[in-house]
Amino acid sequence: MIEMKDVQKTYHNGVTALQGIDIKVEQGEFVYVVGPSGAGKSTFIRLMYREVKPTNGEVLINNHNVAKLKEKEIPMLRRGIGVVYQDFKLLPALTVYENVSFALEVIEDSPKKIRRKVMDVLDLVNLKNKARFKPAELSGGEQQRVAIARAIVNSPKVMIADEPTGNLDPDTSWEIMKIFEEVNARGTTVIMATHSKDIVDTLKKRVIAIEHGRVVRDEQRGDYGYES
Amino acid sequence: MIEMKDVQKTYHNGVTALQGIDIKVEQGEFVYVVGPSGAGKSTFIRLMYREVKPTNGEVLINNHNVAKLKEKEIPMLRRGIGVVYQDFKLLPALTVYENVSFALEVIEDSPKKIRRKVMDVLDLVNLKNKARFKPAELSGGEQQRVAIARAIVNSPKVMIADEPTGNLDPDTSWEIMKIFEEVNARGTTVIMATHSKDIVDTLKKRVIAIEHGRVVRDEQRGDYGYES
Amino acid sequence: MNREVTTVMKARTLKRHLREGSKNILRNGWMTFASVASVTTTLILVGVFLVIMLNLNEMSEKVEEDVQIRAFIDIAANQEDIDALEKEITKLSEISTIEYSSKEEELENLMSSLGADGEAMAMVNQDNPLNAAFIIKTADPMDTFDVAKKIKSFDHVSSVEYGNNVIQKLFTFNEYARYIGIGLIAALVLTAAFLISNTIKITIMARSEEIGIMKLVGATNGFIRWPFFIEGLLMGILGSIVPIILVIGGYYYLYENMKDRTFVPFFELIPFSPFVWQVSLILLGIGAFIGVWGSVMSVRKFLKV
Amino acid sequence: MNREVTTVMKARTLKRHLREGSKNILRNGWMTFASVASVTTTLILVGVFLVIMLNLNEMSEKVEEDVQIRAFIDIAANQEDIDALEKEITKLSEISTIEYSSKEEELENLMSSLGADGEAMAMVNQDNPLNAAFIIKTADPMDTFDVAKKIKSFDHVSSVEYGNNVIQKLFTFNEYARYIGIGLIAALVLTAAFLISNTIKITIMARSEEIGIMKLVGATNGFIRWPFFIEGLLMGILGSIVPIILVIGGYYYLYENMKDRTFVPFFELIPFSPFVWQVSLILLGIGAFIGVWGSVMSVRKFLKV
Ligand SMILES: Nc1ncnc2c1ncn2[C@@H]1O[C@H](COP(=O)(O)OP(=O)(O)OP(=O)(O)O)[C@@H](O)[C@H]1O
Ligand SMILES: Nc1ncnc2c1ncn2[C@@H]1O[C@H](COP(=O)(O)OP(=O)(O)OP(=O)(O)O)[C@@H](O)[C@H]1O
Ligand SMILES: [Mg+2]
Ligand SMILES: [Mg+2]
Repeated sequence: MIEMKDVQKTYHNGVTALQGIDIKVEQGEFVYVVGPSGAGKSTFIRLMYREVKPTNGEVLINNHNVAKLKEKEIPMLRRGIGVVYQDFKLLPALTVYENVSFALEVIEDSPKKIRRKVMDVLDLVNLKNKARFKPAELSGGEQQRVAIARAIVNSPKVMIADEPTGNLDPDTSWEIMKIFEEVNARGTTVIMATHSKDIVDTLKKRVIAIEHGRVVRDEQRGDYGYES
Repeated sequence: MIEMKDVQKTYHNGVTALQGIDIKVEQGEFVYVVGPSGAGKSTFIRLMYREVKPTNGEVLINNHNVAKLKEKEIPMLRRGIGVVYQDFKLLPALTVYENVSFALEVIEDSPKKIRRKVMDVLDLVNLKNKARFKPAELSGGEQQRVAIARAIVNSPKVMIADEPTGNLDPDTSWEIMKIFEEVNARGTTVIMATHSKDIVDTLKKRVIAIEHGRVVRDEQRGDYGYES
Repeated sequence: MNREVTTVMKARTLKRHLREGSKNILRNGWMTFASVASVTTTLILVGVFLVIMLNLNEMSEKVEEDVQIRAFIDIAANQEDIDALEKEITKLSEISTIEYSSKEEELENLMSSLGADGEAMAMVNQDNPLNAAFIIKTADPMDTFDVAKKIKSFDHVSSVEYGNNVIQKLFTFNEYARYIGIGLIAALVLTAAFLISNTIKITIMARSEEIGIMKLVGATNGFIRWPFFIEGLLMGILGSIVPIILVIGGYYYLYENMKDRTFVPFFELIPFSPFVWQVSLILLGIGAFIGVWGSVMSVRKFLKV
Repeated sequence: MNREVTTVMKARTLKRHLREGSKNILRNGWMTFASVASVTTTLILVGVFLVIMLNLNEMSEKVEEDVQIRAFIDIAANQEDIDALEKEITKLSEISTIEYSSKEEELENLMSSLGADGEAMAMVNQDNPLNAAFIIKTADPMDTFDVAKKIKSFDHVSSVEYGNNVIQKLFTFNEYARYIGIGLIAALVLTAAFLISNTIKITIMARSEEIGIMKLVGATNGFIRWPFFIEGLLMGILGSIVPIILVIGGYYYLYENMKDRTFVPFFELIPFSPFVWQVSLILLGIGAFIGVWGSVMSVRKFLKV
């Protein structure tokens, strides 16, 4: 389903963030991506929805080479992937509600459906009462939950989350993980970059460890693996 | 040294983020601020360097009422407080080096001293080799470390950190905590909002727990206290 | 998953774009205000200029229409010769009117135009030394010189005159002034276009990050562009309201105050209606067009994310 | 800790501001470019206008200077009367020159100004019906009417004339045109000022978050404002380069091409130097001033964080 063949990514400033990446993730898997700060986790994730293009090698989604997608096909790719960005990437001028509904307006859902889906998902992340607030009026953890809501609202086939619990307290983090597991149970592939040893070691899943831009470990039901 | 007397903060949108806050922090203390997402930790912290003004009550720094500072006195207050913002607040147009040196240029340090201090502190957070990069070219964790470097570069009397390890792996987090302890050992008051149960429970310090805008616990050598 | 996005828009999506476009006007309050203010200022300038230039043009055309050719007929010419000459002149395609003026009429004319000198000369009336003449007007005053030259070569024409020196100077002067005027208007409209779209470009630049986020969330270029299109249109229209009001009000005031005081003969304003409506329409058109053009062009740059 | 920040700046800090201000020009590449482009366009417009208006003004002044009063002397007046009249006229403070013109000179004058008609009248020379006259010029052409009226009331003045009808019309026309011109220039400069500062304001608005961050890190308002001041100054200067080059080059071309072709007598350009240098200086001044003013004013708004 998602496959990388000998992928290398060198940014325009000459930093090689990834190299020699060969990985395959099947539909419905749940994968943790772990590794130290600056290892290349976010870059690894960005390749999948083509925020960045690989410098070398191939990234295949459903056997389509992502790098070769035509300009017009990219929106379609991205609509199939829900992403929680490490820096949230909320639209500052829009309210919480509008931020989440944007993902549905893009696929031209009916206003009625949009309303129901958005309220449901805001309820799920416990932000129903902040629907009319702007991102700047939210706490860090609240913003992160809006980003999560937007990522799952249109029931994507793939869900990618970059450090989705970095600004959340442990209790809330577990609630979010419960949501991710439910989403995964419905058949969605979940790929999650995280620094949370607690989560990785408790909810055992496949673990891909990246260090200095290379995959150094790839275990089913692995653990976080770094000593604290 | 830092004192809040019956402080209440209601944002312009009507959300009361804090109320009835009575707290005193002595010079040289190390304080964790914990609590669930949206509890009011960041607001509590923002009051100290006057990013926000209290709606009611008094915030005293060295017995000066922060709310009553004249416009011209505010820069002086802020220069004495190093802050790691939850959302980093790096200047996007400046390089890593320039972002850190900015805090020293503001106090009109000599160029030589600036250079030495900045390189030292970048070395400390392990970013010497990224000194010429722009924030957008850094990973989340690297940006966070730049924010930390800027906060400590001018050896402030008080250091405030809002979730400073949220985007860091456990190893790096511990390195940062070591730095904080050193800073604290040199007499700097450290106030740190965090969600890291690991850190709070391991490096035992004073813990202030905030829930729904109220201080619900204030213990010396407390622990994180929330079940995970 | 890799299908292309269909390009046919659902009605509800168009509605969404209209709503978003209008909302953006409010959301980006300060920026919008600054953009609209730019449009307003520029269009006021264009409006004032248009009114002045069009009026000056009208006036100078009127002055020029007064320019007539006076072809003096040889004293030796008999009635037959005169008739033949008239026919010949009438054949010239540039001619609009031709009129015969006898010796006596000519003298009277000269005397009245001379004022004091003329009165003094009244005594020489009996000795009238002047010739009869044809007074000719051309359809296009610009042809005056050519026609005069042609007529001069005809038989029985002793000499040809067209206006006196000053009028002639004024004529050339007017011609230049008009070219300059047209040039200025064109330059002004182009500058306005550039300035407005430049302002809008900057406001959109400030939102380039937002556009990037929209693309990441799966929005097509068209989806992103539409609200900007609406926003640009609205900004252009909003920006042209004040200039239009000023032009209408100002011209009304001016016109009402000037129409009775024709202290200078050719200083007469173009009638209020439909002139102001036409100018208003031009301003609205420039505003709307440039608003749309400025924003759509600027968005394009950021769609290549 | 609560001392006020001292306001005396260290030399190295000024150096730092100069460096930062210049760097910002590059850092905000696109925005700067857009701002500078706005300044450039606006100043080109102002420059072209200035040159045209100043020239037209000069020309119309020249035309007016040609306006002279002709006071015809009573035929009955003897030499003594004439001398007395001359003294009386000379006493008027508005007068700049006075000249006597005999009957014969007057006739010659009339004949040459009449062209063909004049020749025809050569035969009536012996019967010269005209009066002798004083030809008077006023220091300020605007005084012509007043002076003429006064002279008319003097003894032995049979009648007074000042220019013929068309010149008189032109006169009034020029006066209006000049007011309009001055009004337009003023409006244009103000508009330019507004547009430029507006553009700069938007670019700074886009950086309001940065300004907020700087304040949080402990920067004083002055510290933040300085680089913006330098940046505004540089943008203003950069923006005036192209307009200045265009004005100098364009005027040089025009002047060189026009100076030999004086096909219209009063259509004569103001000499190249020092005129263009003055205009260039004005443009540079407007650019620099507005650049600084625009950015400093805009920053102010965001310093209240
Ligand atoms: N847009 C960019 N341009 C240039 N270099 C970049 C860019 N993004 C990341 N890098 C560099 O690539 C490397 C890997 O970055 P990446 O964001 O993938 O790390 P990460 O594993 O996500 O780290 P973290 O845990 O801190 O988020 C880093 O060294 C970083 O400096
Ligand atoms: N600028 C603001 N304007 C309006 N409301 C705000 C603003 N900042 C925060 N709030 C509200 O105040 C409450 C407390 O926010 P605060 O940022 O202090 O929480 P927090 O404890 O830091 O949470 P987190 O752990 O998620 O960062 C939240 O409900 C939030 O919605
Ligand atoms: Mg990352
Ligand atoms: Mg917070």
